Amino acid sequence: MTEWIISILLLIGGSFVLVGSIGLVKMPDFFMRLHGPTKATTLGMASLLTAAMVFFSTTQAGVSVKEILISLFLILTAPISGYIMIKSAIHHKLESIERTKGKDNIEGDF
Amino acid sequence: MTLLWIPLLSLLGSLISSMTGKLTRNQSTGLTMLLPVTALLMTINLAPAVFSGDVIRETISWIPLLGIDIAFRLDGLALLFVFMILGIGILVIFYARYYLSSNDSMPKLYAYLLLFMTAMLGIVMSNNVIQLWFFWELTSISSFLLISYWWQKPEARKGAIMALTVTGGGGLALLAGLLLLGDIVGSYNLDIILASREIIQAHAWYEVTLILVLLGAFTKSAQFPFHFWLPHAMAAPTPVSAYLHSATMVKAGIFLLARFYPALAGTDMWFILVSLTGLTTLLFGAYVALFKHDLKGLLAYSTISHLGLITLLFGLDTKLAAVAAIFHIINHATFKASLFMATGIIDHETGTRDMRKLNGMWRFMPYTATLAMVAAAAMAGVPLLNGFLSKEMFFAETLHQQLLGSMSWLIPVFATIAGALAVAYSARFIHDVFFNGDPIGLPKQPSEPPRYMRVPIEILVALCLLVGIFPSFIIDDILTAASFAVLGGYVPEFEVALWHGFNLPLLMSAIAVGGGLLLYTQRRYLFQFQASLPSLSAKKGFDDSIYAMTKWCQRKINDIENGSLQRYLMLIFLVVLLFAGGPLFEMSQVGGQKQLTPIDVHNAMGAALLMVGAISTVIWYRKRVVSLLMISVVGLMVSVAFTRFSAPDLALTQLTVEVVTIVLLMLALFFLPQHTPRESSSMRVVRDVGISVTLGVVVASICYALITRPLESISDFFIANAKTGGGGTNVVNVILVDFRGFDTLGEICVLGIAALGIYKLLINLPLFIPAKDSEGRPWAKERYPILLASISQSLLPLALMVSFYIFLRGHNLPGGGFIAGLVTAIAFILQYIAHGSNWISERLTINYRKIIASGIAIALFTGVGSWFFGKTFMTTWYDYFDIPFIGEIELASALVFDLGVYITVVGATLMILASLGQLTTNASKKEVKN
Amino acid sequence: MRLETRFKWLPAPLLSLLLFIVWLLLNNSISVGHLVLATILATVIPLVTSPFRIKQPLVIKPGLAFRHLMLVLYDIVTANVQVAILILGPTKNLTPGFVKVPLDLKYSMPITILASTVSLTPGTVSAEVYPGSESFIEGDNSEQRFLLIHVLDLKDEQALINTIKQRYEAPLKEIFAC
Amino acid sequence: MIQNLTFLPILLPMLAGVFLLMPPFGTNKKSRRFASVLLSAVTFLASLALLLKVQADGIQVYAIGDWSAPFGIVLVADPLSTLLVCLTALLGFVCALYASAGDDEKGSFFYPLLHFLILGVNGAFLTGDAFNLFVFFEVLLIASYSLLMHGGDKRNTRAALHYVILNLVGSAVFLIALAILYGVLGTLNMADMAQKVALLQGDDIYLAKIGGLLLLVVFALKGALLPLHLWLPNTYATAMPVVAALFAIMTKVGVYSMMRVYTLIFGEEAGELTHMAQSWLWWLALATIAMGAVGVLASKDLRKLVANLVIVSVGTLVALVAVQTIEASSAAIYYLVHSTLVTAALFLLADLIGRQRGETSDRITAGPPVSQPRLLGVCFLIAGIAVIGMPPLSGFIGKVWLLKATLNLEYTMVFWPLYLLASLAILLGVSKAGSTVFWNHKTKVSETLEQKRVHPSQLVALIILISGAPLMAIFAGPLSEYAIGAATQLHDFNNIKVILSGGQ
Amino acid sequence: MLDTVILIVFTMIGVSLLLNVWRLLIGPSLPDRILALDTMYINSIALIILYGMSMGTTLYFEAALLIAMLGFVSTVAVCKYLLRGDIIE
Amino acid sequence: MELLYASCVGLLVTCGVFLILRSRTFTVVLGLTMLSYAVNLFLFSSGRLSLNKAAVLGYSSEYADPLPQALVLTAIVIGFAMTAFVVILAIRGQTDLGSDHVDGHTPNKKSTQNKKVKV
Ligand code: NA
Ligand code: NA
Repeated sequence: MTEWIISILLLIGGSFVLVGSIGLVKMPDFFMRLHGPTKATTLGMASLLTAAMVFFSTTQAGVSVKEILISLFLILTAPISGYIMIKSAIHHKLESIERTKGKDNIEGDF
Repeated sequence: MTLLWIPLLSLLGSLISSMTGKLTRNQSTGLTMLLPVTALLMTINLAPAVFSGDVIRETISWIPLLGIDIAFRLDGLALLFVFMILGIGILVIFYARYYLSSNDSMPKLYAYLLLFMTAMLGIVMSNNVIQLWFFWELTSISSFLLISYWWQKPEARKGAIMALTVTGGGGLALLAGLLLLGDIVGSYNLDIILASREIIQAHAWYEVTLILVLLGAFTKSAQFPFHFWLPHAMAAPTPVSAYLHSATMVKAGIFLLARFYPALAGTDMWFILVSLTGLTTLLFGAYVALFKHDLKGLLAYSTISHLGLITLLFGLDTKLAAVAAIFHIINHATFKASLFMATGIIDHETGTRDMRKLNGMWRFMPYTATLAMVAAAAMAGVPLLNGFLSKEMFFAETLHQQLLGSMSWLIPVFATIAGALAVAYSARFIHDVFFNGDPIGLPKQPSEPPRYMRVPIEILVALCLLVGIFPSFIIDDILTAASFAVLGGYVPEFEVALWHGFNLPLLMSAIAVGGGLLLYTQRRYLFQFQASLPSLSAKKGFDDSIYAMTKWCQRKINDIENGSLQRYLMLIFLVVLLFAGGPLFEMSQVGGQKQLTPIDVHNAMGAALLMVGAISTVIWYRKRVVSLLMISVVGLMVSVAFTRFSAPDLALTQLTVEVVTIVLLMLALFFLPQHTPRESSSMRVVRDVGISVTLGVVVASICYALITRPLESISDFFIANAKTGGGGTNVVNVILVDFRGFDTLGEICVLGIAALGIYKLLINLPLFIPAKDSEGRPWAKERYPILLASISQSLLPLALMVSFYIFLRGHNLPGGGFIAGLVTAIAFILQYIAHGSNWISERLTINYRKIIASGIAIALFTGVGSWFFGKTFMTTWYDYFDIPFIGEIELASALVFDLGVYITVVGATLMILASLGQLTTNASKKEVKN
Repeated sequence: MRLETRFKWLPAPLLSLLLFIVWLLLNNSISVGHLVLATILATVIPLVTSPFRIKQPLVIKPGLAFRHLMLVLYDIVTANVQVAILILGPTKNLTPGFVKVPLDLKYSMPITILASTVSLTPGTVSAEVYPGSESFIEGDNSEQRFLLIHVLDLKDEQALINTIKQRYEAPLKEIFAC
Repeated sequence: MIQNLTFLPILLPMLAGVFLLMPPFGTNKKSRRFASVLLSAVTFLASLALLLKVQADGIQVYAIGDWSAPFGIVLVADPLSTLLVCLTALLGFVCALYASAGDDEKGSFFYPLLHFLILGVNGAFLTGDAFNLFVFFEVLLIASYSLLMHGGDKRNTRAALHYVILNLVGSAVFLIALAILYGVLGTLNMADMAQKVALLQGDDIYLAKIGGLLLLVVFALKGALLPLHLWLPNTYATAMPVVAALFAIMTKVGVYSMMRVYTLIFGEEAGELTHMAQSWLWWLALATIAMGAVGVLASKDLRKLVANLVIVSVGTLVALVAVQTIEASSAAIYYLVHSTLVTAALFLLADLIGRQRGETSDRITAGPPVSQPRLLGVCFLIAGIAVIGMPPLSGFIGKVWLLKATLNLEYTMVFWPLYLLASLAILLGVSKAGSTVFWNHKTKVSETLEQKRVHPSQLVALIILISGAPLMAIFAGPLSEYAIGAATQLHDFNNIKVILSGGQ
Repeated sequence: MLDTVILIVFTMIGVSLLLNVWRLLIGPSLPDRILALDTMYINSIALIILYGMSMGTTLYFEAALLIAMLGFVSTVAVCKYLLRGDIIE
Repeated sequence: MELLYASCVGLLVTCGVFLILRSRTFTVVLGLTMLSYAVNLFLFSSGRLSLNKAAVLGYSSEYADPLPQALVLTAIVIGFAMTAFVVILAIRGQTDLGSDHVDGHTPNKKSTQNKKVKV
């Protein structure tokens, strides 16, 4: 039973991570590339870590829950690193593809 | 202890006279003369014993293990020289008192003179050849000081250096020779050496030894071609010349020939080398002397010539020749000393020594003139004077040799020619100075010198006459004793007498005198001929060669030390390649016996990533930011590798260090240009690639060779004792804080010192801040993005928590003080990035210097603590305590030590970044707390 | 709303609670020893780090906060599935866009939380907060603030703005009572 | 305390370094100077006490953490290492004293760094563990980096940059060498290594050889042996002279390590690898001597001159190390002490002379006269005679000794002429420099000011160093006994058992 | 079964790492590369966790934890550099 | 796998040495960092490679050689200190000598740094 849970969680996590990285390569401009890693990867990691949690709690003596911490850190930091990266992208005046709406919402460097 | 006192007294004299600066000239002179006179009296007291044929010895142990002792020895030869050194020395001191002008420092001259006297006495009385060399070199040093007495004059400086270089060089040769001699004989003791002639001359090194010793002798006694320093030594005050070039310095060389005559002489090599050198010097000196306009110049070259004569005599293969040599040593000393002094008077009274100006001095100083002329006559070898006698013997001996086989008749011929030349320059000295019309533009109006200035000359001239008229009466004892020493206990029948009847030598003398006078009368033709020759100055030659050599050296040095770091690095890498590559080829096979572990997919992938990272770092090294990102891939992969190969502690350390390094490099990047210009030629790039690839291959093969071999190491001990001895289950950490905690102590010292050094480098360094980035964009306005600021402030407590956790578990599980410290530091770095260093320094008012110091101190004192339990430094202690409700906890001194590590790491890291950050922050010079 | 707690020794109760839990998580244990240690750390660390905290409104309604957290977690999951689909699907018919969301929040911490939530949920990533930190005064009412977000596939701008404001900003305003 | 005597030469400088960073010394100049000089003096006395103890009870082995060799790190105090420790401590004391005249304030942390440098050097001399040697090398290096920049100017920065980068590469090589040796021998204790090397077989021998040769690279770099000497002249000539004087001991660390490694580990008993580095050492040393002599003749200022003299001394020492006989080693030991003291003295002298010659500084050209010609002149004369190797000072004994020790070698006929010519070059170079600096005056007006006169503490420091030359000559008897004793210990393979058995 | 699953996921992570490197290499812009690196950090966490699971040991957990914390810091540092040049001002 | 490991080390050495031989301080620093990676891996491998044998008692039956790990840890720390110092020295060189060339002066003066303003 637990083996199933673990396997499923692992597969979900792995595929999300993969999807994030695919997005990183596939998307046409930087701003779109950013979405993959900041979201998909976060969730992917979360489920991988949950898998690990279940795994170690069952295979080894006592529950192992500290993997939650990693997820916590990722959830705290991922948005901010995304934010700071977009900031620098905007600062570097990276081109977003033409069909991007509301480019004028970007205020110039302030 | 009398022997020892003789040199010692003159040494003391040197000290005393150097302290007579306050006294009057007479007092100073008196005091200075006191001790040498005493020494002379002591010597006279010893003389009878020596005359009766025994040798007085004294030895004090100095460096027994090197066979170097303080050993003195007084035989006939030594006695003769001691008499000359002291006697003439005293006269010179007396003379100098009147010679020196009031603005010349008398104590200085006296001190140097007596120092020199000491050295000479040491040479002649040494019974240990190393000690002999010791004093030999001392004469070089003290003569350097004497010659450079008037150091304001460039010729004095040059003359001194020239003398020092030539005689010093000779001295080195002599040292080599003496060491060889000592090695051949098995002792440096002179007695033994003199006694083992057969061994020496049979030994394979005899020739080398002989040449080296002769080099020493010839340089010192100004033999051709080493003569050139002597004329330039005339820059010294005349009393000094009178001393150095009549009785002492140059005679030291002659003494050496005499001293080692028993041990080294007797072979054809000796005869050929010595006699030919002597002959050449004799003729050369005599010839050049004729053309010197400077009185002292004339005397200098005549000295060279006479030294040649003596040398030649030592080179003639007859016993009597040696006797004659010794006899002439005495004679030359007396008349040459008096001549120098006379010259000194003339110089002193007229202010010049130029014979073209000096004329008709007879009228102004008849008395001095008489003295000078007598002495000159002795130099010329006129009958009734001592010079004549030795000259006779010399001529006689030249007839009794078969050196040049069928050409041996050449030597007497040359001897006669030399005699003639001697007569000629003596005649010039007399006529040109004292007669020959009126003086021309003298600086001073000449007159007789002060009465007592003449006394020394009077004494010496008297000696010339006495010896010349009643030779046997005056000279026999000392001459016999000296010859006895030189000829090794055998003295041939000889009779120094005025009249040997009509014989060949007498005829030769007659020819010499006649020819000499003729030469002098007809000198103008000779001078014209000489003028037509190209003039070559030894001094110029010497200076030029020194200059050329210096320039050559400077060129070479500039070529080699061209200040190019790349070259230096290249050299290192090449040497490494050579040393590491060489033995690699000697190996039968690189791979070992250990069976290999198969490659699995994630290792392959990790390796791939690592390689890609490394290569692209190199590819993009001109785009610095990019290369930085690439190298951090490498760093990440290295730490992944550490996890893969069961080294969690290393992985953690690598990761934390990685981040701090990146931050540092980012800072560096800001102040350094962001692009690397294209500089190195493609040729060079190819070369560098070649070297680095080869080096890589070599290291790789060594690494492969290592890891494919089985290893039994001391590590099992650590695994076995980690828990029981160190009280921890994380063996790596136990090694770091216990088994090899000493390394860790040193390591945190390094870290602390680095921080101090970095602060030192950066403190109020005027930095230029780029206003735009490499693409010329102005920097963003927003300094501290809001979201970043607020998230980092909530991350700080979490990070501290984690670091505390890592610190605490370190002893039993991966972690420990260092990693914990870096995690803490990084947490603060994040604050620095998010809020800037002012904001931090307002809130974090701690002094990093003290933090570092206390960190190291804690670690150190934990170690010292074990002393109080009678254990050695850093002997750790741990125990388990059972606390109610909480349960068993472990307390270990290692943990305190690790705390020290933690504190040092935090302090050092923050100090580094704080001082860097402070550089750019607000111009208002708010200094970072060091 | 409140910026200060009643007790000096407990400047940030929620943080302390978080730390307490984190310690137990790290050590995978709830032994008495660790409970004691956790309590100590949970009180000491906030005190030590308090100088580095800019005063922020405290959580007034923990219950609501928890419910909001659960909601966000749920959204994260759903949003990620959508994004995954968007990524894997053809990119040519994606219409990305930048949207400026006017903010009622006045303090940096709530704004940060909102921005993070936005970044983690529907295909949106927070890009900027206007005006920037240079002219940002905590709790200042005078100036209208905006959150610039990048949307992976922008259909209806106004709808998106409304969702964000109602679904995420409003609860935060309640939780922090600001 | 007495049983911990062996540890004091390491503990005291570390304590000193730490204390001097703490209040009141961290802030108060006067107290810092006083404390620093005092502490360095104490270190010296402790080292002296250790030396006497070793003389009395023989070789001392100190197991740190009570973990005996080969598992733990042990300090080994034998006659040689303690002698060098004393020398280091003395040098430290002298430099502290000299710097207290004002040089210490030309940058921050002078005194702590000085003591940390002493710590590193003493550690390197005393440790019996190869990796620990590396650690102490790094300690002394990092301290030297910082000291090099003390009161630095632009030339100095460049030299420092080169010095640091080269030594970083050197450290990398050191680690690789250690890795190889550990990977083959499975131990880090040098005595244990020596034992294991003898038992090697097959290809392991060559791996060990690589390790040993790479160590040679490291030591050659530290000791400034050709062709890795190129960093030295500029580094020493641009460093502040008091620092350069202190550095006089650092090249000796390299030489000392060569002595240890190539007589202990790869010495008589090393089986296949016996004397493996000997011929390398020998020829490189000869080249170094020649190079140094050329440099001496080429030098344009006093400090460069002295730097090149250092190079010559290194070459001489390494040549003696290569000879691998007790006599040669003892000559090396005597010469090492002599050359260290006299070169240090010359650096200080160059500084004092430079200060008194205004713009001309220590350049070997006509310039203004020094304001204290007699004092400096006499000092220079003494130091000069000593370094040239003329009687009556220590130099000539060293010269006689080393020539004696190199007699009857395969290559004596190469070494003697080379060495004697080098001595002649030094004679010429030094005498020319001296006569030019002291006697050849361009400008009559001496712009040397009153405060440019030698400070008392500088004078004392200088005299302490210079008096070494006559004293080493007068007491050459006992000193030669000591040196030969030390050399015998150095070559005595049985010491390995002593070390491994913890000194019993 | 679990081992095979782990192996599969390993390969997934591996592929995504390679994708990251690809982006890292081709860029084109600096932010792109930074993003790639940041993602790489996170993916390597996954790698380590998986490794821990396959080996059945928790010894490598802290490594993962630190990457999670520190990857963020270095990303922030690089971005701050791009924005302001001076990262500690 | 041993071969793979060794060649990784070799590659790192190659890249490091090449970078060290460049003429600009920053590149040299990169090279030194790379070289120290190589050296650390090399030193680490002197205890041989072992999978899942971390030297933590009770976590496996047999253990990897802990000694090289400890040595590498020390080496990493020292290397970090040294790198930090040389980085700062490079900055100092840039300001003192006006160029980031390792010899303090560019052979050709054309390589101009981007425009500077004094703080
Ligand atoms: Na005339
Ligand atoms: Na540790």
